[in-house]
Amino acid sequence: MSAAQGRLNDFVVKIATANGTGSASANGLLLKAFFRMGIPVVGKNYFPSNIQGMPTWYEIRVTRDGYTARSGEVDLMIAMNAETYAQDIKEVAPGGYLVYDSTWPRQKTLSRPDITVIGIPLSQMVNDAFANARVRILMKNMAYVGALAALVNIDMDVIRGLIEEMFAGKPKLIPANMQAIELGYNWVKENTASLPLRAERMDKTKGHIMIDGNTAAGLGCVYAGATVGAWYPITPSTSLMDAYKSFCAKLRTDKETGEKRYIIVQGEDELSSAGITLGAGWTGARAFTTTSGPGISLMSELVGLAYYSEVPMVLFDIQRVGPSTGMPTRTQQGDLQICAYASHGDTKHVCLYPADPRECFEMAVNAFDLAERLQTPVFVVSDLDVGMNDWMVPDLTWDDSYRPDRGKVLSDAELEKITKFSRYLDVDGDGIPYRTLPGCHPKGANFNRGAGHNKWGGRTELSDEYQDVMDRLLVKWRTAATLVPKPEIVKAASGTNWGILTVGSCDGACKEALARLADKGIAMDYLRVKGFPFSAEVEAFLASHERVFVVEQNRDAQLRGMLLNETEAEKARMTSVLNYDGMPMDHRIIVRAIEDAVAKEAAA
Amino acid sequence: MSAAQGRLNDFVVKIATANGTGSASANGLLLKAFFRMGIPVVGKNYFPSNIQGMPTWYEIRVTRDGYTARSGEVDLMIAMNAETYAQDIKEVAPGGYLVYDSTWPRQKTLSRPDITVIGIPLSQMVNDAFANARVRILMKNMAYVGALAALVNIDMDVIRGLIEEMFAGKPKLIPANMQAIELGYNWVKENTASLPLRAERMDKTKGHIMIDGNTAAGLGCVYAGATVGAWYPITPSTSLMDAYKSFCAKLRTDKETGEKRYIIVQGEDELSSAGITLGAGWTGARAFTTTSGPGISLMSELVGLAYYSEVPMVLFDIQRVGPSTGMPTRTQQGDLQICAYASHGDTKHVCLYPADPRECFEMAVNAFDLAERLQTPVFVVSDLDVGMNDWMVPDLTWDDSYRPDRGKVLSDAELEKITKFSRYLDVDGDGIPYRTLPGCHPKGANFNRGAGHNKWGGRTELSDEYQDVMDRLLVKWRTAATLVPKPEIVKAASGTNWGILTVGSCDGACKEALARLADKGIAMDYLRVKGFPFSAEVEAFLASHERVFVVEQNRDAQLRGMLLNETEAEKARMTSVLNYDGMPMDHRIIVRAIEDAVAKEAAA
Amino acid sequence: MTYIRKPNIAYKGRATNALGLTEASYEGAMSTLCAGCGHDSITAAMTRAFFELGIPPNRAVKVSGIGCSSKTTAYFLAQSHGYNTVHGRMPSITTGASAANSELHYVGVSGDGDTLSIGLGQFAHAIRRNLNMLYVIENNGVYGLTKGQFSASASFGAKTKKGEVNTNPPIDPIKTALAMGASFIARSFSGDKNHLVPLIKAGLRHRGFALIDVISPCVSFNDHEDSSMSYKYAYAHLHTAADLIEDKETITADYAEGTVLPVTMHDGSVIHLKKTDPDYDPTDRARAFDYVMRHQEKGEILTGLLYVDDSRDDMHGLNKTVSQPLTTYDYEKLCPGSEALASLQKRYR
Amino acid sequence: MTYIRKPNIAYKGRATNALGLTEASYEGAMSTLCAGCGHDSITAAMTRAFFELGIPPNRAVKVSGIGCSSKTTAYFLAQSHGYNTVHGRMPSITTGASAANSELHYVGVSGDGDTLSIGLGQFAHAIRRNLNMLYVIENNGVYGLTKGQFSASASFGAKTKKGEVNTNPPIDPIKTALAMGASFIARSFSGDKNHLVPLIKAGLRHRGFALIDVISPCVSFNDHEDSSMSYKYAYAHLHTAADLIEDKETITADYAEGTVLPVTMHDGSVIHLKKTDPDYDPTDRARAFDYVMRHQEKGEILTGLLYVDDSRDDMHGLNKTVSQPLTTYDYEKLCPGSEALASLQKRYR
Ligand SMILES: Cc1ncc(C[n+]2csc(CCOP(=O)(O)OP(=O)(O)O)c2C)c(N)n1
Ligand SMILES: Cc1ncc(C[n+]2csc(CCOP(=O)(O)OP(=O)(O)O)c2C)c(N)n1
Ligand code: SF4
Ligand code: SF4
Ligand SMILES: [Mg+2]
Ligand SMILES: [Mg+2]
Repeated sequence: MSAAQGRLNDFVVKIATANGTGSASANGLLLKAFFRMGIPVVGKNYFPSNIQGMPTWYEIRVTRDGYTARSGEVDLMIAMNAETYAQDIKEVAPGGYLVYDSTWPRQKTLSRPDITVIGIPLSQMVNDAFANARVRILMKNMAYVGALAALVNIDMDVIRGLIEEMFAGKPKLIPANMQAIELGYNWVKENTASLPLRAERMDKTKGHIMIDGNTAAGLGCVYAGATVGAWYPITPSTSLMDAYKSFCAKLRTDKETGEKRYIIVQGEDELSSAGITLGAGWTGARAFTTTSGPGISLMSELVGLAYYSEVPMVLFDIQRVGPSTGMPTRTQQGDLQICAYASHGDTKHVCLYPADPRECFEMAVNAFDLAERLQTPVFVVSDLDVGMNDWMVPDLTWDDSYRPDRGKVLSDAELEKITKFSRYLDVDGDGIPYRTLPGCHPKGANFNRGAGHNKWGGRTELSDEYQDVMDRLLVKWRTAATLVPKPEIVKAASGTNWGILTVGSCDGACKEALARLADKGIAMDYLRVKGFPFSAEVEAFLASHERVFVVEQNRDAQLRGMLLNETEAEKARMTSVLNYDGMPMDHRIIVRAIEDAVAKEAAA
Repeated sequence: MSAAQGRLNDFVVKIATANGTGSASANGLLLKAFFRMGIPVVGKNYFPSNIQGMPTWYEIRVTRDGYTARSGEVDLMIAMNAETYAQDIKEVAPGGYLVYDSTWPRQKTLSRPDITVIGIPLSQMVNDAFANARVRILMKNMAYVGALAALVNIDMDVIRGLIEEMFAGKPKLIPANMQAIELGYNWVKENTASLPLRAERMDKTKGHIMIDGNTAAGLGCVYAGATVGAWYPITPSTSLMDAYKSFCAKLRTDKETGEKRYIIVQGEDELSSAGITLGAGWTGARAFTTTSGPGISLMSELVGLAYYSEVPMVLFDIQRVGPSTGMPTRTQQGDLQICAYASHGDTKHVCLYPADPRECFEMAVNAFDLAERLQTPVFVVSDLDVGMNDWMVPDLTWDDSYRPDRGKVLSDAELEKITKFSRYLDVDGDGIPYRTLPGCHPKGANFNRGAGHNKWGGRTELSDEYQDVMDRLLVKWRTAATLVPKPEIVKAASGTNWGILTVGSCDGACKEALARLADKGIAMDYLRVKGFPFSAEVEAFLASHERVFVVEQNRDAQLRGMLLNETEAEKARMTSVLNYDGMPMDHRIIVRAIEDAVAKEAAA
Repeated sequence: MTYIRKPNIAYKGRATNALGLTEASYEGAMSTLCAGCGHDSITAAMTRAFFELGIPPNRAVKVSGIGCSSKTTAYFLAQSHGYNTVHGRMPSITTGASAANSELHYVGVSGDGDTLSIGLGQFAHAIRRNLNMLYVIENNGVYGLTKGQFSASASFGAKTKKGEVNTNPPIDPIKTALAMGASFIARSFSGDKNHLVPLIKAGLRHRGFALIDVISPCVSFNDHEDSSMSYKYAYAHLHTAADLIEDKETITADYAEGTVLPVTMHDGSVIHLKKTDPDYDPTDRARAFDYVMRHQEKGEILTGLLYVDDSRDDMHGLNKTVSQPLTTYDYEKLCPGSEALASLQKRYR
Repeated sequence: MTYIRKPNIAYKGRATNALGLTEASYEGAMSTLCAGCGHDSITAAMTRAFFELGIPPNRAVKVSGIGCSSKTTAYFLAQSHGYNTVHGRMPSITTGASAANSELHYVGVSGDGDTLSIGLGQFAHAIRRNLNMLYVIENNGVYGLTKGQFSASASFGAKTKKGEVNTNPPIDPIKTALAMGASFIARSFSGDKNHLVPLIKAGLRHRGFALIDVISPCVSFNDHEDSSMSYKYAYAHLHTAADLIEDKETITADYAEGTVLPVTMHDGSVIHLKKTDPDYDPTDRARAFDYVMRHQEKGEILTGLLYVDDSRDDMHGLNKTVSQPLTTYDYEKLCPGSEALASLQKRYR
């Protein structure tokens, strides 16, 4: 679609700057400005694995239709970084616009006839107005905010309001920042017309918030009643524990005594943070750890211990691009299989797959209930896109009648009654045994081990006793399939036996693809997996669709592999749509794949 | 089959003793005695994860037909351990025999009408003959050797010969040991008839040896020219590095100076031993590590680094029963998938699957060639059964014209010629780039990293550059499929479209099952996977058989899962036959499964 | 604590402790270790110490890694929870347990391999957090369970039974703990129960990380001639720096001036150290390090309470955690509720 | 070594070393670290040290873990092989590299997080093996690359920019190395190139494990007021215990008796230590430990070559490996051949 036509509240602005120049707050301000004008927005941050100086980009999609994925196109590029100018100008969609700092001449060789290039002397104006070097850098950011406001017609009152909130603490700074904004704003008003890309107040953001998934998940851990957080810093998971910490500082700290109703332990590595989480879970606390791919690899042995000795623990894997160190600041869904099967021997793990920050909040709570109910590790498999980008989601809500499901934990009173406690007996036929907590009535004393054990909890090297426990774990696995959240299913308006099946952060792009395909008369049903093991609905969807496009963000079709392993669905029905270049999924990839398939069918 | 009839050179003797009583050498002596009489034998050691005092068993299958698996039945039990008497008597096949030490009364309650029980006053005779306590314990073992010799008619000259070799170092001990043997031998001759289970010289062991897989693999590493061994002790892999060490002590140590042409580093843990192996491989040595399940979990992160930065390393995984610590002295094939996919992100690893000690020797050599040719980690996925039990295999042979395949390593001369070296370019179209070694010509200087990199070897965070390398790794993966050893395929005498597909140590049981099924008129083709990725022959076999029974030793059908992931074969064709109780596979399990299937077909 | 199970058959006499329990109430399952293994003596000392301190068995928690030593947690305190975890990770798992429930008595049992090789990092960081636990290393210089390879505590030049020579210098748990800043550092010998039991009791009473490195010979793989971890060698080379005096009565003038050092525990109680060497000061870290080295150079095994500082905060004190165990906290006191959620979302608009 | 690439444009003057190379031949890629980061100064010192020693660039090997510090191996010695591995595993990977090729010069670059947290066990065991390498810790008290969390070297009570307080005592690389038995232990400051370069050179010449802990301020996260790892704090609290004297000429009477200590290296050459404190003895481990502690108690950062023993065997010496690098050994000398195979199988019949 050409960039110029009918782009009211429907366009993408991308801002290219250098890391550590303070552009983040300027970009956040722009995002919020659209949001407060009532226009749905999507904010994506493409930052380097570096602290200062490397190129970084922020992309704002203004989307009246409320899409939640990136569009994949850039209509207006604010090219503040000379280093990436060549790459940035290439990226602008035909008919689009590029703004650059005309204080310095740009490389003529890089001009493009099919876009409009607007040079604004930002540095010059700012340098004339401000003396201090650091201040000049920051004010240049504010200047492009002003310029953009004028170009796409952002409400200046909204901007002023945001500036006032931003500097509520240091009101002295407000005039300077507004001055910088006006420099940019006025220059545009005086020297150029505003663009066909226009923002106009609407009413689509009420009852919504702009939040990232890690913040929401951290908040979820607080509401779930988690008291022990163990972690080792790693991008992109760090902000999750940071959020838990700051929420707890506010909400879980005694005002008078300063005593904490939580404890966060920064482990010396991931083996340690996994061990701490496991030990706390064994002792009866709701405990969690936050990490990313490399951490999962290191935690594998302890995850296997938790699986086999049946101890609850919650692990958040905020996926980034692998293998190995890979690209720590890019997104991918490359850990689907390691989370599902981590550790040597026969092991399978419960996983939850949030698609946006609201689900991060809800699934964080759910994860603790499932871990304690099932006495097993539960992974919340998120990713950098969901975890660190800015999403517009409905307000988070809370049911005050919620109480944690602590699962089958025997109380001292119950222990008094029974004659003998056996740790691994399947009393209820659901494959879930009863457990006791350290410190309980001595009758409940239990010796836990990762070595071979029988259903009474004793050590064994006898084949049948060992197998008995392994088989019961499969019964528990089937129970888990009935407890994990059911998939999201969207039926096409008209009946179809083709479908799209996906997971996590592909959701937005898939839904946009469904709409585009519908426009083209291609009807598709939709299923988004929310949990592993797969619930019956997933099996049914696969059975009832002759052709299913499995959309995921990794090279090796890991979700498809899991479906092959765990369902009855035959291979021939499943076609992979893969994107694994580190950029969040966009609908065009999916649409293209499905159109090709349709074309092939026609040809055949 | 009943135990008593026509059991000439075809029966199973099982000896039950306590750990640490020195029975191992007595049992080994018995095994060798049959072997030297020219009769094929199978020796299986069922030992506890304990150093002294716990029950342990040794099983000798005398098999004129030269089967290599356990039969699953016991014809003659030597029940020397009162603690396990109840369990041992149960295990004897109807019509079988049990020998016990009648010095002490046995529990009458445990008698069985359907077997013959023979009490021999072993302790009494030995105590009368020998004074020293420790000596008495050892001599009691020799006494049952003598008794068994008389019962099944083992050639006493062979036994004497073995005793003389055993004590060649301390000839003084020979008379005492022979005396003890004769005590048992004579008592039987005087007090009871020899059994229908009879041994008789034949000529089926010439050109064969009795050896365990770990010893053979250690020897293979010596012959492959491996110079760096890094490890951390873990059952059942320890004896592999022990073997490498003792062979090197003999064959790689300068007689005069005592200088070593190898170095073995006992790491502080598996993360360290993996790192040492990786570092040595990167620097140009043939390096390997030996471990078992828990070690693989811990090595995962470094395996991912080796995969992505493309460094050769060889890992021996001697599988034991998982998950977690599991049963360290029992066998299983539970690490098939972790070896194939270890580490976070999109990773796949080359695996070799030895089925017997001879293949351990050959595949050890092959593993280094593949690792260097493909510049990637190669797993030799063995197990406790192959690695630690005593197998009869054809002599190991060596082609002196063999030279290691060091793969695409650029020499200083070659570097002189080129203008610029790029580490990750696919020059040859096989997906395998060229590498250089530290210390080389400066033109070959290379900066290796686990972080995102482009085909020139530079660091990148650009989507297309990253994906380019990931896609090339898939090209390399396809090349690997053409280089790994082709599967063993055995066609049924009569044509059939049913087949058995298996891996590693299931081989013997499968082949015995094929014979038994043929006896019953059920013809089956056979394929044993020897390497991963699967070669074209595997694909073809699956395509050409309408029903394939996938036989493996784990709960979750891991091999089947890999076939689903990596081949075109549809699920419906593959039926799992699983055994995961820690005992080596035996043919009965397979025969039963297939007979049931046949019955069902008939019924349907 | 009426519900503590009384032993059916009462042996070892009827002696009972403050809780009216006999020592049998503190015993565990039958040991499966080799006859004569030093570890079994430590197990007996554990039983005795918990019995004498009168700790309710169900208020104690046993955690261990993997190894013959780590197996021993099954052989004492049958009425306590125990967790035989994975190799080298006992410290982190105990850290989590203690984080969750600060009220229980945590005893970690490990081996020289489990602690000084694979577990060294976790050991050091548990010390750094001053985790409130008793950490016992059953130190035999070898990997017993894997059949006798050298561990990191094997002395330089040590020989295996087969005559293999150890070419690496040892890592000494005591010097390591001193360098890492441990607050209670002791060494003992499994063959000397009278010496070991008081140390275990003091370690259990110490607030923070209490390390006891116990030389515990492996009769199957490291008790031969020219082993520096054999019973024979230990008996010949033990040198006690400071003994704990159990009953205060015996603290009389018959101790030379300055040889008895009173150490005040956080609970106000006092333990008394009888020093063999007057100018040795177990409260001076640097001098302790020096003292330990001097004796090592002489091939001596220095035993006793070698360093102690009971004044420091433990992990929870440093974190300012509420005193009530987090595991027993009502959910109502942990969940901020719907109103808080509504108001805190304002900043996301 | 004619084939070492000469820099096209020769700057910093034409000064050349023994190999006829200018310093530019020892430089690396452009740094991507923050302007003012201490690590960049260490990078410069590395370049200078290798240049002055005249080590052929392609005979050097750089290995690092993960962190801002670990990135720096890309910023010097562009003509050497380098491996930026994974977090905390540099020591084991360097161990393997050195095992394979004993002839190259190995320099490992790590951070305080990379070494003292996740990598502590590997660090300690590389020391134990006396691995022949130079190990540099670029120590800033924080995790720079993950945006400023406290590392294990952060001092007790230290504050982050945001005002968060560190509640854990630090792990001191120097005391740790002393306890683990390291054979060359030094500390320096990234801000003092003249002090650092000679230490790097001495460390490279040392046979065995040479540790240099370099205080290297993180300007983005730990250079604020009340940071004990800031440039300001370092300049104010540096205390040099022993300096290396570069040219022997200057060793004259103008040094007070006993203040100059000659240390003989394994290659027979001698380095001279100028001691600020006469009765400080960098060859006595226990006294070094004491000395370091005393100064720490005063809040001083003790710099210089704090302990050295160049007499010990390195990993290969202890293993009795052939002197020729294993990587260059002919396969014919490694494979016993078919006859040996036939004969050794006799015992399996
Ligand atoms: C991850 C892992 N690696 C290796 C092993 C094998 N293993 C079991 S016990 C042990 C060493 C035990 O030595 P130590 O801690 O000294 O205990 P000891 O048996 O000497 O009392 C090892 C290496 C394991 N169980 N897990
Ligand atoms: C296994 C693993 N865990 C965590 C991380 C994230 N991470 C990257 S650098 C770093 C710490 C670096 O700190 P330091 O070693 O002190 O280096 P600095 O950046 O301060 O120079 C961490 C935790 C990682 N890359 N890998
Ligand atoms: S092997 Fe050694 S440590 Fe293990 S039980 Fe036997 S004596 Fe004890
Ligand atoms: S963050 Fe700190 S350590 Fe990292 S580059 Fe910047 S200043 Fe250096
Ligand atoms: Mg030990
Ligand atoms: Mg740091």
